[in-house]
Amino acid sequence: MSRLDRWFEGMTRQSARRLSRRHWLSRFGGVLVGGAALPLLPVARAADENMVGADGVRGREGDPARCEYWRHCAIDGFLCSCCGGSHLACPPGTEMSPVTWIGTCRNPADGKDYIISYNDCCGRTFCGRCMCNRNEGERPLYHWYRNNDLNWCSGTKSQTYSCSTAVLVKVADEAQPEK
Amino acid sequence: MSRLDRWFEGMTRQSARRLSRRHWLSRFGGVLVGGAALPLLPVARAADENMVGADGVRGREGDPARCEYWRHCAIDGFLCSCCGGSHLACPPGTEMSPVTWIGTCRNPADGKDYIISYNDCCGRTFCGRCMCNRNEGERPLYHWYRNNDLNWCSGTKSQTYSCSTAVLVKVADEAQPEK
Amino acid sequence: MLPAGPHFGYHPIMFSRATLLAAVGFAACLCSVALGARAELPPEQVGQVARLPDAAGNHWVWVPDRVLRHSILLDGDSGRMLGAIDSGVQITPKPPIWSRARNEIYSVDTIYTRGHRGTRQDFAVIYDSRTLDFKAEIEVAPKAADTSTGIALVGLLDGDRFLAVMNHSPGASVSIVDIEARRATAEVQTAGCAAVFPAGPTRFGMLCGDGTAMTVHLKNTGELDRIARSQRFFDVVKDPVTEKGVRDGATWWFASFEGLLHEVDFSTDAPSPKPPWPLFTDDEIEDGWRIGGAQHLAYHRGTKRLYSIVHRGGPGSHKDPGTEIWVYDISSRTKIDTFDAPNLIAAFLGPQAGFDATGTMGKILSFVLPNMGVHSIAVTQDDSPLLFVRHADLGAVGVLDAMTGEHLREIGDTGLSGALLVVP
Amino acid sequence: MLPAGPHFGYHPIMFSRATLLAAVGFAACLCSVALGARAELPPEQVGQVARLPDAAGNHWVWVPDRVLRHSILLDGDSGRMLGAIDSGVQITPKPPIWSRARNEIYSVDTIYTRGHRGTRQDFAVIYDSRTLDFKAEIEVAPKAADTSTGIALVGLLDGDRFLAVMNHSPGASVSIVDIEARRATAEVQTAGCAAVFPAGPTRFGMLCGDGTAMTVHLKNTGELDRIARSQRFFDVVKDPVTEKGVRDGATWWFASFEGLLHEVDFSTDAPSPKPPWPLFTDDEIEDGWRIGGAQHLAYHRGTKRLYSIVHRGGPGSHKDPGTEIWVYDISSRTKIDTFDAPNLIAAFLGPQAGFDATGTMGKILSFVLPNMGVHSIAVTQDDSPLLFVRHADLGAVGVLDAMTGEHLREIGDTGLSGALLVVP
Repeated sequence: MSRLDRWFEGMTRQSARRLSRRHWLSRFGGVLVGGAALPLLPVARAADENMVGADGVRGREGDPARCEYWRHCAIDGFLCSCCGGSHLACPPGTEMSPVTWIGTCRNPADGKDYIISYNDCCGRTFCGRCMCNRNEGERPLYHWYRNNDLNWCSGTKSQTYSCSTAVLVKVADEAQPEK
Repeated sequence: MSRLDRWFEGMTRQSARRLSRRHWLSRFGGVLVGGAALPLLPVARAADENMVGADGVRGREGDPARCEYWRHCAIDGFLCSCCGGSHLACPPGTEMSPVTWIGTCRNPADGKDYIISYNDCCGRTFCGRCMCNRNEGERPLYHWYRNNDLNWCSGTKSQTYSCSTAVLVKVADEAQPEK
Repeated sequence: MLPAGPHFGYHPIMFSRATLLAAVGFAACLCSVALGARAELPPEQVGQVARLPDAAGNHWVWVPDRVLRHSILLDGDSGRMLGAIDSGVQITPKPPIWSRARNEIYSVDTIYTRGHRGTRQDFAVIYDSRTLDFKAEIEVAPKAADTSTGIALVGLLDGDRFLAVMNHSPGASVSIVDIEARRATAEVQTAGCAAVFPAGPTRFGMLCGDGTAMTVHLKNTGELDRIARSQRFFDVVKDPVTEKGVRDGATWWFASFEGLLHEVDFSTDAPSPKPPWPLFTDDEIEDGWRIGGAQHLAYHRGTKRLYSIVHRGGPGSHKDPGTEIWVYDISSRTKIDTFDAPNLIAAFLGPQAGFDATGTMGKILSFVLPNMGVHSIAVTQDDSPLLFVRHADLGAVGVLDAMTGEHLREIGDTGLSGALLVVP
Repeated sequence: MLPAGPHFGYHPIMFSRATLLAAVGFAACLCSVALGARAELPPEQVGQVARLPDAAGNHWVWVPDRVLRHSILLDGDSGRMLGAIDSGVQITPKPPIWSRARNEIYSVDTIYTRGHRGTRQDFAVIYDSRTLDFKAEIEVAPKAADTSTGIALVGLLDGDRFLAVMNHSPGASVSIVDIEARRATAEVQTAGCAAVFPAGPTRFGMLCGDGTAMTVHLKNTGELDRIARSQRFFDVVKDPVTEKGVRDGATWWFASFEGLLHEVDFSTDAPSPKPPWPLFTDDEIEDGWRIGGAQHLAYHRGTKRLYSIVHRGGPGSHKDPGTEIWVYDISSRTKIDTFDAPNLIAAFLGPQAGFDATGTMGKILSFVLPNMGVHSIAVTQDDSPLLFVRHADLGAVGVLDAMTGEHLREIGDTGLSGALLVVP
């Protein structure tokens, strides 16, 4: 098999693995978040050059605009960092939902587990960028606050879903209870 | 270069040529219309087996569910034949627009030029299948009845666009005047 | 709307292969005559609109799409699209529900008075199932739950009179709609429980966050009669059951993350769970086999066959697609077959890249590109059932013989994104 | 809405590279301290919402999407998305129009009162350009024209007071909206003419089906003053001009299918067309070079440079994308440069397939996969202008140095489908 074959197959294999972890709308999202745009950004460069990014975490796990960001362990949606906001702020013109689901994610920099609140940004239609779905400790619909399938735009003026944030609430008393 | 390379490159080259002729929404349309579904249909089989299809035309040029169908020489939209209708009938639940743009297409079976009326089917959102765009004799916006960019859902209850038909009006007095 | 004309071959009423073949033959001879005579093709009638047959086909399936905001109806035999029902503005359209008794289709839609702005309103919208024309709308509480799967959020109870709509605002409740009276009759408070599992003309089940199940009993008026809870039968933290259950009468089956199949009988006052049994042997668990996907279970009542999408993965992989579908006989509680999920990449790329997915290029791609597996399955309930499969991110639907697992066909160009497959 | 917090680095106000670098440095040192002290990360504030800078950036561009039904705003320097404005239900969103004078954004939307059903209503919607919050809506005649490009359908006249909206129902007319008074002031009958080409505070041009141009003059009240027609200057059948014109003051340029550039001066009472000049030499025409695409022309006022997407093709290829962009000096009427359109396939596939489009895999794909070319271009009007390019079916935007043609970057993951690129 020629090198091109291997390149091509490698690409598709990798892509398939990624895709298999992707979720709804990821057709125009992407697991290695942000695609062509991000490498131009200092933060992404930080990742590539293995510099220390947000929260003092090295590489992609420290980059809030990538699916691998350590806080994204139970997220499902478009990353607001790619939509005009950040992992802490909604894009202009949207409203952050006061209620949401949570995850318990370990910060590789300090080895501590933190409660992460994935508040949705609401009032505009799908951002459509940087789709990311991870389900560590995610639970079915009846276990509301651990479920990431739900449209959590509740208690907002509009319930249209645009993107999701990853806000640090506090240190977790215990590691992710749900396996 | 291995055979796989050539296949792959051939595929993408071909695809690129096709894509370059495609128009809006063709991301989920397709120039070889209908994709995997059609070859299971007698009409499509007719095409593959080079049997005579509609209007007595052989192969794909005789298949109303393919972009190559001879009547589609100036169409732009989803083919109703792939959406629950046909080249003459709108899908259930939609309404055919009484006004429309026209094309002048040559029937390869009898060598005659016919006026084709591409009435839009309206009242449902994008069908999303069998996108097809050809612009033989197509003209800019100010030349209304020869323009296929316009949403021609006018004089219908709703102006949401679903798909387009290709109804034969009459023999043309002259060949396509617009080049 | 004008009635459908006499046109052959493409008329949805005539989607049977036989008729189509006849049609083609007819067209062919017509033309040869025409050609012989060198006659012009005759002018054609404008304004025709297709109709569906009076009765829904056995091999039809709804395919909802999150981005196109509609559900398309496909014929699994011909691979053709028959029509579509639009949805409102939400993450996932709630799939249309077919009432054979009333020849109606029900769709619960969330809309905003200004498109993406304005005031939210929710409606149970009623369509004629033969023309797909709008018939009526019933306003419901503007808080219908919206999820990325759309599974188990709306249920039409037996008898086709009462529609149960799950609410999340963020408090949980269920709205009851009387289809006959065309009005909402009740809002049942269901704190701590979720999803709607129809189990009779006036009852439906739910799953609860404390590891119990609940039965909601309605009066004949559609008002709440009473609520009854089961004992705790699963551990929400250690090994929860998914809400993607399958039904036979008043019995529902739910699979747990770790592969236990729980049977719950909703025919009694309170739900009575039966002891669960394992879908995987210790060796299979050792090898990492797990359930997973979106709509990962399907059930054929006639043969009591359970279909389950499986993959190899660890904790947190419960939404991953699977490349195998394991078939179980529910009565004997044994695995009886293993189906391979089709590789849908060629069917997905073909229409976009401009090649025939069933031709050489399709075969090459299916060989070169790894199988991404499927997230969802659905089985028809007739005697020669079809198994439909779908990957949430590929615009293609696979059609298998549900008895043999044979890959019958792939239907391409079926949209952009969505997890559900619903047999009318 | 809460004000944006003090958070660094991701705040849209701070999208300059310098600030971002500073931000990263800041974050880095903060953390090393934190790590040194082994302190926990502090709780963070919920409810922050980003704002845009008070003034629009020179290198921003709107990218409308037909399927997602919104237009996203991109920063061509950082490649970041800054925000989005939703549209209504139509084939193509009409691109948002920016008023620097009023710090407002205007979007003409078509909606239906029940989402995809109900009564049609059209609105000129007003947003605050710093918060992107909804401010007001002005109802207009429910017949705004809708096309697959969205080009030249709405125009904000100089002075930012009057908005002209092209109607098609199917009769042609133009609705005039007074943004100051927040009301529609007139509907001008424009039978036989189409598109809106602003040419002053109270005038705009149109192109007509008889090969003429027309100027619509308004009174200061926004009512129709008079209409004036030019003589016939192009042949609609033999060699029509496209409606994708470019502007400098009261002058508009239009290219014909066969490659003649027509200049029309709308500063006089009636439009005065100048003699056209050829964009192609006989040899180039011999080689099959033609104009083509969707938004196939762009113009930089400061340097009087005209950018034109070209391809090799025949009649009927006037909507085909091109792999080359030819640069002309309008004053000397000479071709001065040739830019290669970037191959956007890697930038488009990268985010979907999970590889870094700027890495090895991206380079391989760009090499292996043929360049599909671009349908649309737009140039910024500052002194170091950027040229944005787009293929209608690839979710990626290319950014070129408009002076040198250097490929600066490709922005991926920018949507699904659309032909327009609009510099605010």
